[in-house]
Amino acid sequence: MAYSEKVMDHFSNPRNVGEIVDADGVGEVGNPKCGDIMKMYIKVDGDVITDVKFKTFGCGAAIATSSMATELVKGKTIQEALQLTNKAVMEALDGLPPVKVHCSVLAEQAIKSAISDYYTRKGIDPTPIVGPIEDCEACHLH
Amino acid sequence: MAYSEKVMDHFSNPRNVGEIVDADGVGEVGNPKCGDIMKMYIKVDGDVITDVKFKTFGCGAAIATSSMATELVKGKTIQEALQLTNKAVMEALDGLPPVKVHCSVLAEQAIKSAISDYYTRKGIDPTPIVGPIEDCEACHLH
Amino acid sequence: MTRIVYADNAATTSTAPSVVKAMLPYFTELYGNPSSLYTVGQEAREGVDHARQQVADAIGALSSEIFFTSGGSEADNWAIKGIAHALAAKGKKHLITSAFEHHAVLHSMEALQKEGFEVTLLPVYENGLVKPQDVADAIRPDTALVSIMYANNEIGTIQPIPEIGAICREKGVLFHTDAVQAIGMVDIDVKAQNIDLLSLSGHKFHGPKGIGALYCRRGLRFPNLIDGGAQELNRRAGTENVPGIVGLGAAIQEATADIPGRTARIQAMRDRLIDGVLQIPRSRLNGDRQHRLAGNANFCFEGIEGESLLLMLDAKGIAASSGSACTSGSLDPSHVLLAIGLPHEIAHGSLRISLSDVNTEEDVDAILEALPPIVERLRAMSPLWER
Amino acid sequence: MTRIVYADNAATTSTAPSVVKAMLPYFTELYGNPSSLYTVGQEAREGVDHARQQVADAIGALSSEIFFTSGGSEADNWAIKGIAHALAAKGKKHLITSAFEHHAVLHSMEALQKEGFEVTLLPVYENGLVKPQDVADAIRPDTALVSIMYANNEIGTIQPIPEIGAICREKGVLFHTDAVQAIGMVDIDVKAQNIDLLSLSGHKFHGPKGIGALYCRRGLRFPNLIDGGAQELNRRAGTENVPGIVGLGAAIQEATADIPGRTARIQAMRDRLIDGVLQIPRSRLNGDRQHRLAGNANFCFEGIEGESLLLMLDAKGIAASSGSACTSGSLDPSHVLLAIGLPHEIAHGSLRISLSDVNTEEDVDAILEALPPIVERLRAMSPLWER
Ligand SMILES: Cc1ncc(COP(=O)(O)O)c(C=O)c1O
Ligand SMILES: Cc1ncc(COP(=O)(O)O)c(C=O)c1O
Ligand code: FES
Ligand code: FES
Repeated sequence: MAYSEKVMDHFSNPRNVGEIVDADGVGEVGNPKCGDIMKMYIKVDGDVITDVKFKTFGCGAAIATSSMATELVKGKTIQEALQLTNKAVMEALDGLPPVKVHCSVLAEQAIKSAISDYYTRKGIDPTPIVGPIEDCEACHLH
Repeated sequence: MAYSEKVMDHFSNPRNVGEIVDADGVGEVGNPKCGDIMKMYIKVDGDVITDVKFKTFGCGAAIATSSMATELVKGKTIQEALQLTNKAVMEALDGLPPVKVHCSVLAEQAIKSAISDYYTRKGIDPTPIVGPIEDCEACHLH
Repeated sequence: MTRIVYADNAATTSTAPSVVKAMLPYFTELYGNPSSLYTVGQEAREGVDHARQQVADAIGALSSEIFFTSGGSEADNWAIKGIAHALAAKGKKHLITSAFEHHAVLHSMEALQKEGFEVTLLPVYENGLVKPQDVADAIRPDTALVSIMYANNEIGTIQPIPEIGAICREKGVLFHTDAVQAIGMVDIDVKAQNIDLLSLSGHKFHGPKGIGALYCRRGLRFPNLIDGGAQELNRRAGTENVPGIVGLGAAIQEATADIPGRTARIQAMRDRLIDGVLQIPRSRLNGDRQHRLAGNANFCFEGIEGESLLLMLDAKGIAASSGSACTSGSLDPSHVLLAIGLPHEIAHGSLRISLSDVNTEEDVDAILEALPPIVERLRAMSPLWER
Repeated sequence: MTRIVYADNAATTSTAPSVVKAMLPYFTELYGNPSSLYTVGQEAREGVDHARQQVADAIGALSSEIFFTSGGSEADNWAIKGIAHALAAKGKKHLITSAFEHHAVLHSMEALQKEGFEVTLLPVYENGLVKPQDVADAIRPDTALVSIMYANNEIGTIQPIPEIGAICREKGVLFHTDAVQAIGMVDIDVKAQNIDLLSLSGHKFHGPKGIGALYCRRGLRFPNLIDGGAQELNRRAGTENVPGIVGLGAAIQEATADIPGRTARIQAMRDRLIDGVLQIPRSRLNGDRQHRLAGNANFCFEGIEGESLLLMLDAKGIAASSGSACTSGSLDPSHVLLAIGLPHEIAHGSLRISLSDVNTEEDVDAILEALPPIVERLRAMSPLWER
C-alpha cells in the first residue's frame, strides 16, 4: 500500500470537509457496493468556484483525493475546474498505489458531477459542456 | 539414520576382520550392484567354529553386522551357528534403522553360506542342513 | 514515540523471544542438513524430530502423521488438491466446503473446479456457524472430501468440528479442517474429533512465519504437492527449514500447554473490549458471541469504511485490521461478511481486533479511548451517515 | 573436542552471522504481516521489497520477476508443473531435461509423465556436461519446456547455459534452469543468457533454510502451485516468511558482490584438495575438471563404499557426503554417477567434498591428513579390493 506523505497529510487533515447548505451544485459518484462514495458541493459566483466542500465514504485515498481535488478547484473558474484530471490529482498527491488509482478517477468525476448539477439547475444541458460522466472502470470489474 | 552406540562401536572397531587363508569354509553374499558384499571365512574343529573372519564392502551397518555376526558364532557349534537369525544380530546391536535391516539379513546369510561351503567341501549336500540361501528381499527391489 | 498496541494477532503474531532463542543455534551451529549422516546433520535431525513430536502432542496425533510445510496455505493446498486427485481416480469428484473459508481453501477448490471437480459451498448463517446437518445433507456417494475450518479468521467463530467429524466418519468421507486460527485457542484432538487432515501455521501462535504443518491420518495416501528429495517420509521434498521447524515446535508447545488458562486471560480482555466498543451507537459485533475465539472481536460501524478507520487507528499507534490481511489492498469487500449476510457497504467497513497473550489491559484501555472519536470523525465526513 | 571441518556446503551451509543479524529484528520487532496497512506491517513490507530487489539484482532480473518460495524444490515444482499445465492447453505436452537433474526436477517430470506428458531425458556424458546440440535436436514443435540445471549438485559440473538459452530462445521454447548450486559461484544474467525461469534456494549460499525464489520472466503466466491469499502478486499464497526473505536477500547480495574474488579463494583450496586426494591410488575425480563449481570435488575410490567412508570421516570431525544429502538413507546408488556412466559398485562409493567461503587451508590440511588412512583401512576390509 504505502501512501505518500502528501496522501497521508490530506487524509489526516482533509481540507474542505463538510456540506454547503445553499450550494449551487451538488454531485455524488461511486456506490456503496464498491466501498467508495464521494459527494461534492460547490458555490459559484460568476464563473468562479468560490467554495467547495466534500463528504466521502471510502478508503484513505478516497478521502485524500477528495481533499486535494477540492483544493485544486477552489477559486478556479468552471472552465479551469473542468480541465482537472485524475492524473493531476494524483500528481499533486505525489502518486497513488495502483489499486487506488480509481479513487482519483472518482474525485475528478465528483467535481464534474457537481458542475453538471450546477448547469442543470440553471436550465442548461450540461452534457455538451461537461461530457458524459462514466463510472470508474474498476467499479465495473466488481 | 542414527546408529546405536553398539553399531558405531562394531563399525569403528570391527571384530574379526580379515581372511583365513586355510579356511574350512568361505561364503560370499550380496552383490556390488546393491552396494553390499560380505565374505565370511570359517575354521571348524569337530563341529565347533573355532575361528571366523570377514571382509565387507558396504555401509556402516554392513560392517557392524558382519562384526557382530562373527562374534556371535565364534566358538559355537555349527548347529548353534545355523540358528543365528538376522533378528538376533540386530538385537545384539541394539537395533538398526529400517532401511538397514537388509544388512543384518546379509550377515545371517554370509554365515550360512560359509557353512554351506564347509559341507560342500566335505562332500555333504548342504541344502537339507542349511536350507536355501535366498537373496535379501531389499536386493530384489533394485 | 507513541506506544504501539498490536491488536492484529489473527493476521500474524510476534515471534516469542523463547521461540527465537530455541531457533538461534540452528542457524550458525546446528546448521547441518538433517538428511546427512554426520554429527552436525544428526543434531539437526534431532531438532526436527523433537519438534515433530511437539506438534503431534499438541493435537493428539502420532509424530509420523505430521508433515512440515511452508505454512497454512501450502498445507491447505496439499490436503485438498492431493485428496481430490487421489480420489478422482475412484470416481469421487465432489468436494464440500463452506462459503467463508480462508482463500487458501476456497482458491484451491476453485482450481479444482476448473479441472472438472464439483464443489458444494455450504452456507454459514448470520451467527457465522456451519450447521452439521447441512454437511450431512450435502454428502453424496461421490463426495471425496469435506473441508470446514476450525475457526474463522475474520469473525473468529468456532465451528462444530467434532460433530462434523463424526458425520464424515460415519458416512465414510474424508474430513479436513483448516485449524490455522484455532491452535492454542481450542482443545483439538484429531482422534477423538475424527479429523483426517488438519492444517496449521506457526506464525499465528507466536511461532515463526513460513512454517506450518499438515496432520495426515496414518495410512492416508495422496500425491505430493512438492516432489523431489526423500524428506518428510518422501511426501514433501525440500531441505527442511530446521530453525523454523524447531520454532514451530517450541511455539505450539507453549501455546497448548494450558489452553484454558491462556484463553481465560485473553477472553477477559476481549469481553471488556466488546462491551466497551458496543457503546458506540449503531455498531455491531459480527459472529456468534459464544462460539468464538477468545481473542477475536469483529465490529461494523454504520457509515464507515474500513481502511480509513485502520489508518486513523494506526496514527494512534493501534494496529488492527479490516477483513483479512491477505486481501487488504484488494477492492473487494470481505467474502466472510458477505457470507454471513451483511450488505456490501457494511462488508467494506469492518474492524477486526484480535488479542493474544502479549496484550494487556492497557491495550484495551488505549483502544477504547481511541476508537470512539475516530468513528465520530469519520462519520462526520461520511455522506452515508444520517441520511 | 575434535575441531569440526564442515565440507558439505553443497548439502547446506551455515547461516552467516550477518544474515542472522539482518533477520533478527523481523521476529520480535518488525513482525507485522506485510499485507497489513499499518506501520508495523509496512515495515515488514519494506524488508520484503528490499530483499526482492537484492535477489533481482543478483541475477539481472526485475524485482517484479522474483517470487519467493519455500526453497529450491518448490521453485522447481512450480516452474515445471506450472508451465507444463499452462502449455498443455495449447497441445504442447513434451518436456526436455537431463538425466542428472536434482530429484525436485526429475520427480516433477515423473509426476507429469503419469499425467500423460512425454519427457526426453538428455544424456550427460562422462564429463558431466549436457551438449547444447542435443538440446537443439530434442526440441520438437510440441515441446513446452527445457529444464537444464545450471550446475550439478553432486559433481559440480557447470552446464553451457548461455548456449542452451540461445537455442531455446531461437526455437521459441521456454527455458528453465535450476540454479540452486550456481548462485554466488557463476555469473548469472537471466536476460543475457535467455533464461525464462530460474530456481534458487537460500541455504546454499549462507542464507537461511526454507526460503528460495523463482525468477519468472515478465509476462509469463502459468497456474499457481499454492493458491490462496493475494501475496506475491497473487501468484504464491501464504503469509510471507519475512525473516527468511530478508535473510535470503542479505545472503545473495553477499554471495554475488564479488564472484570472481570469492571463487578464486575457494577454488585455490579446492584445487589443492583435488591434487592431494588424487595421490591416493586408484582414485578418480568425477566430472569435468574445468567446467566445475569452485568448491566442488567429487571422488571415487575403488573398492570402497560411501557411507562407511563418511562415518569414518565424521569420527575425525569431517563432514562430507556421498551422493546428495536428500537421498542418503536410500539404498540406491547416485543417479548422477550412473548418468555419467560409472558402474553400480563405483556409483555407491563416491565422496563429495564441497567448500565455501567459511573453509580454510587448515580444513584442506585436515582432510588430506585424515582421508588416506581411512581409505586404506576400508580397503583392507573390502572383499572387492585387489582381487
Ligand atoms: C540442484 C538443486 N536443486 C534443488 C535443490 C532443492 O533445494 P531445497 O532443498 O532448498 O528445496 C537442491 C538442494 O537441495 C539442489 O542442489
Ligand atoms: C484460517 C487460515 N487459513 C490459512 C491461512 C494461511 O496461512 P499462511 O499464511 O501461514 O499460509 C491463514 C492465515 O493467513 C488463516 O487465517
Ligand atoms: S468506485 Fe467502485 S471501484 Fe472505483
Ligand atoms: S543386499 Fe542388496 S539391498 Fe540388501
